[in-house]
Amino acid sequence: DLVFPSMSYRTGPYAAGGIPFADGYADYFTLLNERDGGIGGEKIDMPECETAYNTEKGVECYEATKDLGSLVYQPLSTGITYQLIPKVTADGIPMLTSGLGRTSAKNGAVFPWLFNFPANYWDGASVAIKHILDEEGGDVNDKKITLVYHNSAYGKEPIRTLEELSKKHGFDLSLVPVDHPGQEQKSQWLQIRRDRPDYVIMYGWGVMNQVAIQEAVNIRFPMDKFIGIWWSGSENDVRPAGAAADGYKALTFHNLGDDYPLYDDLKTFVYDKGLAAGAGDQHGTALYNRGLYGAMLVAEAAKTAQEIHGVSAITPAMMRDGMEALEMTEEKMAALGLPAFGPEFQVTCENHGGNGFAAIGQWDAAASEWKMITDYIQSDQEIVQPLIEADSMAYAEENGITPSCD
Amino acid sequence: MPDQLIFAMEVFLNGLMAGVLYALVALGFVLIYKASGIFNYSQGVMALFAALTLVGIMEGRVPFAHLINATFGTEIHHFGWHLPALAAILLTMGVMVVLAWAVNKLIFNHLVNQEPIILFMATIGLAYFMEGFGDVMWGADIKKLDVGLPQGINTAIDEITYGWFGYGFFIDNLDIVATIIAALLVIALVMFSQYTKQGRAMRAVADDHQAALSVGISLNFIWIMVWSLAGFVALVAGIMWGTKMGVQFSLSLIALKALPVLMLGGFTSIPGAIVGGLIIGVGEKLFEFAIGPMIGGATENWFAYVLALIFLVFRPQGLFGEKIIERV
Amino acid sequence: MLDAAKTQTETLLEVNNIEVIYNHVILVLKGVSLKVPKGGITALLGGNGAGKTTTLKAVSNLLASERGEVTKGSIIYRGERVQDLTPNDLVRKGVIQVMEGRHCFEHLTVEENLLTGAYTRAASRGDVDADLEMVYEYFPRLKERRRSQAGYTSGGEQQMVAIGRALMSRPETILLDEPSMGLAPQLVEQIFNIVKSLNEEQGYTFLLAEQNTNVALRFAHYGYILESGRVVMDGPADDLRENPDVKEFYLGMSDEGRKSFRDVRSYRRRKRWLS
Amino acid sequence: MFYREAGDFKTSYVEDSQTFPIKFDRYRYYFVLVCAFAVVPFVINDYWVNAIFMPFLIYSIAAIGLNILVGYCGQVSLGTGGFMAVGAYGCYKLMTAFPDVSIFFHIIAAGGITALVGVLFGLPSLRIKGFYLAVATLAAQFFLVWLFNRVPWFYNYSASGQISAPERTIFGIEVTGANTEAWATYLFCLVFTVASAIVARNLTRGAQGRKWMAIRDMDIAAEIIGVDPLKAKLSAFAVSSFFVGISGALFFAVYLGAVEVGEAFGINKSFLVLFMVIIGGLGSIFGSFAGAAFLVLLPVLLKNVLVAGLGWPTDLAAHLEFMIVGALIIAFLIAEPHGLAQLWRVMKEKLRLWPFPH
Amino acid sequence: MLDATDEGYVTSDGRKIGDVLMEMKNITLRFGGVKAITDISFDIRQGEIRAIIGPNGAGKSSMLNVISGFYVPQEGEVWYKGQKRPQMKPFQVAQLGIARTFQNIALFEGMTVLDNVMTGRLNYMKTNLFQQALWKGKAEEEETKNREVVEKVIDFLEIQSIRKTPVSRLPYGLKKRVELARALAAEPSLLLLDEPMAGMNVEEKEDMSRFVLDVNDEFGTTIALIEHDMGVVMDLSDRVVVMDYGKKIGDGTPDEIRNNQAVIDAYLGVAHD
Ligand SMILES: Nc1ncnc2c1ncn2[C@@H]1O[C@H](COP(=O)(O)OP(=O)(O)OP(=O)(O)O)[C@@H](O)[C@H]1O
Ligand SMILES: Nc1ncnc2c1ncn2[C@@H]1O[C@H](COP(=O)(O)OP(=O)(O)OP(=O)(O)O)[C@@H](O)[C@H]1O
Ligand SMILES: [Mg+2]
Ligand SMILES: [Mg+2]
Repeated sequence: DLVFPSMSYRTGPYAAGGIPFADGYADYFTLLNERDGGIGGEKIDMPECETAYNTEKGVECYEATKDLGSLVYQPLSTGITYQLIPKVTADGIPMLTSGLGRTSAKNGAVFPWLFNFPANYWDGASVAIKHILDEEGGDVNDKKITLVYHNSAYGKEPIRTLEELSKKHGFDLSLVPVDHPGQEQKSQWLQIRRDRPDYVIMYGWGVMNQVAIQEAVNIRFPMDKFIGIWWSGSENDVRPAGAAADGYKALTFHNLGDDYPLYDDLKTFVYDKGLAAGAGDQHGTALYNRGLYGAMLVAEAAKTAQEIHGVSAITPAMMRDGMEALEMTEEKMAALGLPAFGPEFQVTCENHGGNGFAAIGQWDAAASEWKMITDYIQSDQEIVQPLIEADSMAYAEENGITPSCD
Repeated sequence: MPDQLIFAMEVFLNGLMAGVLYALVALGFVLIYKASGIFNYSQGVMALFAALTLVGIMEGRVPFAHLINATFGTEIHHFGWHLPALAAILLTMGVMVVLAWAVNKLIFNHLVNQEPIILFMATIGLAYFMEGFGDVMWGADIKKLDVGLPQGINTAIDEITYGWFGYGFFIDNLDIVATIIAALLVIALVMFSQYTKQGRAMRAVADDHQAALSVGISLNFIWIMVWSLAGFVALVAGIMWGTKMGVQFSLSLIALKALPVLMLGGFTSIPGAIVGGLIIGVGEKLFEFAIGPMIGGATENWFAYVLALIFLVFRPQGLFGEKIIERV
Repeated sequence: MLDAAKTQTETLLEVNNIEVIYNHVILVLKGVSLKVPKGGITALLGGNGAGKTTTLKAVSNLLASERGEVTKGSIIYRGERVQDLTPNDLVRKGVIQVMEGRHCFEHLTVEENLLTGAYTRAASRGDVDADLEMVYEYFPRLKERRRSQAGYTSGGEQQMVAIGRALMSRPETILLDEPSMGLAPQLVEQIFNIVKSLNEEQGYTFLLAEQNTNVALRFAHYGYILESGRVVMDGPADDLRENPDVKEFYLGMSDEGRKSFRDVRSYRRRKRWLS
Repeated sequence: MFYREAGDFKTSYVEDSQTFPIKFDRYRYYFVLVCAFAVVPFVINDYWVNAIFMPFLIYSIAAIGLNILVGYCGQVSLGTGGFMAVGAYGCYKLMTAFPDVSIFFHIIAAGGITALVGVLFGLPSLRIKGFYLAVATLAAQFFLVWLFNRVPWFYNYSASGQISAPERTIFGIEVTGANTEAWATYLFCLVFTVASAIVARNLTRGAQGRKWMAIRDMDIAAEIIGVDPLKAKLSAFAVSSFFVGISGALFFAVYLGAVEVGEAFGINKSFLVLFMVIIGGLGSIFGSFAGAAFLVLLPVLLKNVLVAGLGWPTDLAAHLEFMIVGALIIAFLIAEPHGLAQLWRVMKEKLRLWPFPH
Repeated sequence: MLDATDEGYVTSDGRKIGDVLMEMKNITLRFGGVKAITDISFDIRQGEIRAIIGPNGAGKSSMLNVISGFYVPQEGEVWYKGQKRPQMKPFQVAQLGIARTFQNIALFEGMTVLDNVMTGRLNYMKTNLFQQALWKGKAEEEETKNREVVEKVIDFLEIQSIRKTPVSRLPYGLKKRVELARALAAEPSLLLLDEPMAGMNVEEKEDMSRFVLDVNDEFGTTIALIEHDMGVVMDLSDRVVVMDYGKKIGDGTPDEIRNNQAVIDAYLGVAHD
């Protein structure tokens, strides 16, 4: 068996975000089992473990599942990621943190067991600015851009990048932190109303997203100038504000909607057989798709690993090799029934994080769905790459790691 | 007028409004504390539960659908009706009364005459239970709550103030509604507790369970009554906050915003909850406005507590709380 | 003082061989039986820890709130088993207890305290006010302090509040636990006189637990003496007053009349009926 | 029949005031210690250490600390999370500033720093009492978390805002960092836990403990018989915070290895430790252990039973887990309001009387 | 009238009463509008048993509270051992050697009898936090030493059998005795007793009287006592102060008080035997 543990959070304050991801993740593997008999003939086993987005429970989950021969972890929480970094490194199990976690893990020379393709927080910030540049005809000089962020390690991630970008492009950056959990943001939005920024970028999480969007609606901030990171871009975040949230934008590193051949297979092999995970009511949502995408990436990596090592029952170490040799191309995705579902990228030892492509989605309140409004845009590598280099090397030094790619 | 002053006025007004919303949550705490000396940790969860139930009933969701489907392999989710808000509110109220009855019957009946901290602990157990129960009953997704309350900037005020200052004030319609409701609630509750027999009995129970029993006050009845009242207040708070942020787990955390209010106003005072709310609301907003930018912002959470703490040092029972009787 | 006719009348309250256990382990009453005749004053006497309070609480059903329970025996009021009633049902039936140690509602004013006594009554405003006046007549001191918070009144004043509060419920039977404790002598006299007049004029029945044996036996019709959770002696009050043991241990009299408290300095082994 | 004081005569006051006056208890205690030190390290694996023993041991220290404050001195505090954070960040700063000093001393020093902070936030307790104080301590909780998040100096300006424990050894054996052995971290924590329990027991059985308890039971009377409330309360805050700081330091350095303040030391932590103390039993060292065990083990146990055993979906299981934990808390309180420790005591009392019912 | 000069006097049973130990001068105490004590002066002499009596609400307990520093009078001075006592916190007063019991028992309900009585010794226990944390050595030694004193008090008051019982389980009378034990354990030079015999039957009052007298006799402890049982007051006390509505209406030997018309009117009701 191939073991892909799912560290999900279907309870607690972030359950609304955790449920669709976990469902998507599970359904994809179920589909592979039902339709293809697993991967390369090996059945997939997916023990699910509830973390409630809590670091201690995360550790418990990890310890409880790691001896089952787990191939790869997707901890889905930056906190848990940090705990697991030393542990997976010591235990030799790869970990994938798409769009979250430690950004500088992109440097595989320092973090051989970590992967964070296809995009990270710094890419997100840069892509958002690129989009604004596009909107403004390439000139954002003296434009005001405000970052509303969750006042935690996660929310603070984009600040460095944005500061660099503001130097480069000449926009004014102002920072508005929101303390956890963020059910009350009057002060913040009054300030935004006074400052009249041209754009607001948001790094929010949980209830903070819903309240921010509602408050933005309340002060009549133009929704199409309000851009959230991918964790602020689910149906959950916009629905409570109703029709007024129409036009709100969010980044994404995978496609939205359910108009893909894969969904037909899912229907035949999973939903109709009553095998859907959870309540089975999350299909086609942004986070469900993220779950599918996450599962698809590791499944493809597993296939790659099987090819490299010529065995079907791969070990975590082989899995790592597979991930490091993973190549996502348009043909591959189309063959999987997910044409153009995510950016193309190729993983190498030096680059565990993809090429920093992300796209912009926009909420259509009338149709009640997210629509992609741009192609995948690459982040400003000139800015992002040096930051990653610096941070990962600092880590290497602190922990006495000699970066190597052999 | 200098801009900063105008902004400060706007912040002040919004602080008042925010304060009212905190006070709505605090009221529920006060009621129960006043009637039983129980510090009801689960008040926030009650607000969540009330809001969940309201949405569930309105949208015709099948309670425990997930559990039923998981156990019996069925696929039921909705009854297929959509109730008008008022009817749903009344039904929810009924549920809250049942809850009050159950809480009393199953928990507090067995804990008469125990120390406050034990009762507090029991409400924590209750909070745990209801958290799980609410989720199992109605699911953990975020639900939109719309009972038809207006929301968004009040244009009249915006325009008038624009005429005066050249800067239109932002006042949220929802906050205005909340203020009116809170004022009515407070007046009604004050009248009730000061001037009626049941109100007096309620205060008596808070002082001494045993003595209250000995004069024939039925703790059962009083407690079911106040827990129902608190349930009603929780429902009101749940509607207000739920409209703002969607009905979801984090709704229960609004309790944390109510605590400094409670402490400042006094655990036992209904008007104190309102006054405390206003002071906290204004205080934290103004602080964030004036000092926040200098020290990195996001100060509201802790500042509310520090503000309350400062008041307490001078008045250990809160502004309006009953004096703590110290005698030997 | 014993009115033979009265003891012949119906038994209002009957306690049959009850056992009480606190906290599941501490056995306090080991089979106590009593009979309280209608319209009588029955005294429950005994030293500290004999179980007087426990007996009263068993009757008024306040034990549950102290993690105590009646494990054996029965308590019958007006021929009906009342063990499983709630305290407020019992108050409605006309049995009210004045608890030992006052137990006032600290934060309520003296007057509000008294008014809580009328909680179970469906009386009109006027009736209640009249009763309030009656209580103030009995205890003028309370009238002076009617607006103060009970928590700030003196010990004796609180005792008056507690008794006054019970009267406000217009009960049939009052269980009085140590009414004289902490009261000035003339007030003790006064309270017992009030008890007596309530008994004689309004026909209230009293079961009172009292340490002040002297006064208690002067006013009561019948007495029970408890020791270590058992009734060791009972009889008409007058008989008890003449009993030499009672005289010595409970009334502080020796053959030569009242002893001075100074004279008991030498060590003296207690004589006990039991143990 | 064997559980009796009879025949177990004490001939001196020292003997009479020992921790386990009954012989049987004493032997059982030694037995547990021997097992903990000499047997368990040989039989446990990563899972047992990381998922159960370490959290249990570390939370026990925090619970002991909080119990001193709440259970012995009667000052309810909801600032435990914040104080644990002080311990963690203190330890981190010390570990990185003085890499050559043994981690053992860093942890003790972190406790000392926390004690100072605790005293500072304890000052309002002189005026503020009961639940008012409890809520007031939340000011400490929120402020400290905000501070550690806000001031980059505390996390050495790391890009992520997280702090990660560098590798440190004791007698050449790694106890922090990536390459630790399960038994080593376990023993390291165990030493702290046992020492904490012994110190706490010593402090609470003598004059200091009585001062605290006097303040707890009736502060006015205590003052009138000669207890200086200022000293008593602040010393309780200091000692309590000391233990809490140590547990925070261990929690960060040995258990999790990396933390972010808001997530690891948020308000939930404050409540969790308080629950442990109350469920375990206020004013009982044993209760602190019982409470920690209850709240660490029960969820894990329930999860294993419901998900692994009965095959329930994880979310339903998690919700049910909440319900069961909540219901059990209530059930225990109803059965015995004074906590597991008291339940245990009543059981022993019954045992002592056994086979007679009373 | 006793010959109450500064040198003291001799009581009827031949005990020598010494100097003035404590003197209250013109004490006035108000609570908002309520005047609890109005301009009262009296003294307590070394070695005597001084009773304070008066109707309920007269201000007796308040007077004890003034002495123990819990209430701060608006006017008046407290002199102790020949010196004016500065404004003090209650615990400082306790450290001067003044111990007391309370009208509404103020025991530490969560502790055993032994621990409660041990709290009486707190002012004698000086080891610091670190020594106590270690226990072995200084702290243990001190504990044992003080335990011996306490055991003597426990023997003296005959409460050996309940040593390890939590006080919350004790009946009222025993609690009073434990409270006395706690006060005695402090080996005070002045002992204040607020209604020590309330809620006791004659036999128990006799016991209690014996203890009070023995303390006074054996240790020479000065005692101030509030009591409503006139038998006890008249038999035990050397001198009596009578208060009514916050005012002093009498002061003198029991015999004088017994026959004081004002006292009879306000308090005794009838002349007491
Ligand atoms: N809540 C309780 N828990 C445990 N034991 C108790 C409790 N209440 C009373 N007791 C015990 O029960 C026995 C009888 O107590 P009770 O209060 O009935 O005595 P009493 O006759 O009223 O004495 P007193 O005259 O002192 O009031 C005592 O030994 C006491 O220790
Ligand atoms: N802290 C306080 N606040 C307000 N009033 C008080 C306070 N303490 C005492 N009093 C009032 O002062 C008066 C004297 O009270 P005190 O307790 O001294 O009476 P006492 O002589 O001891 O009476 P008793 O014999 O009934 O105990 C009472 O009327 C009481 O209500
Ligand atoms: Mg009694
Ligand atoms: Mg008094």
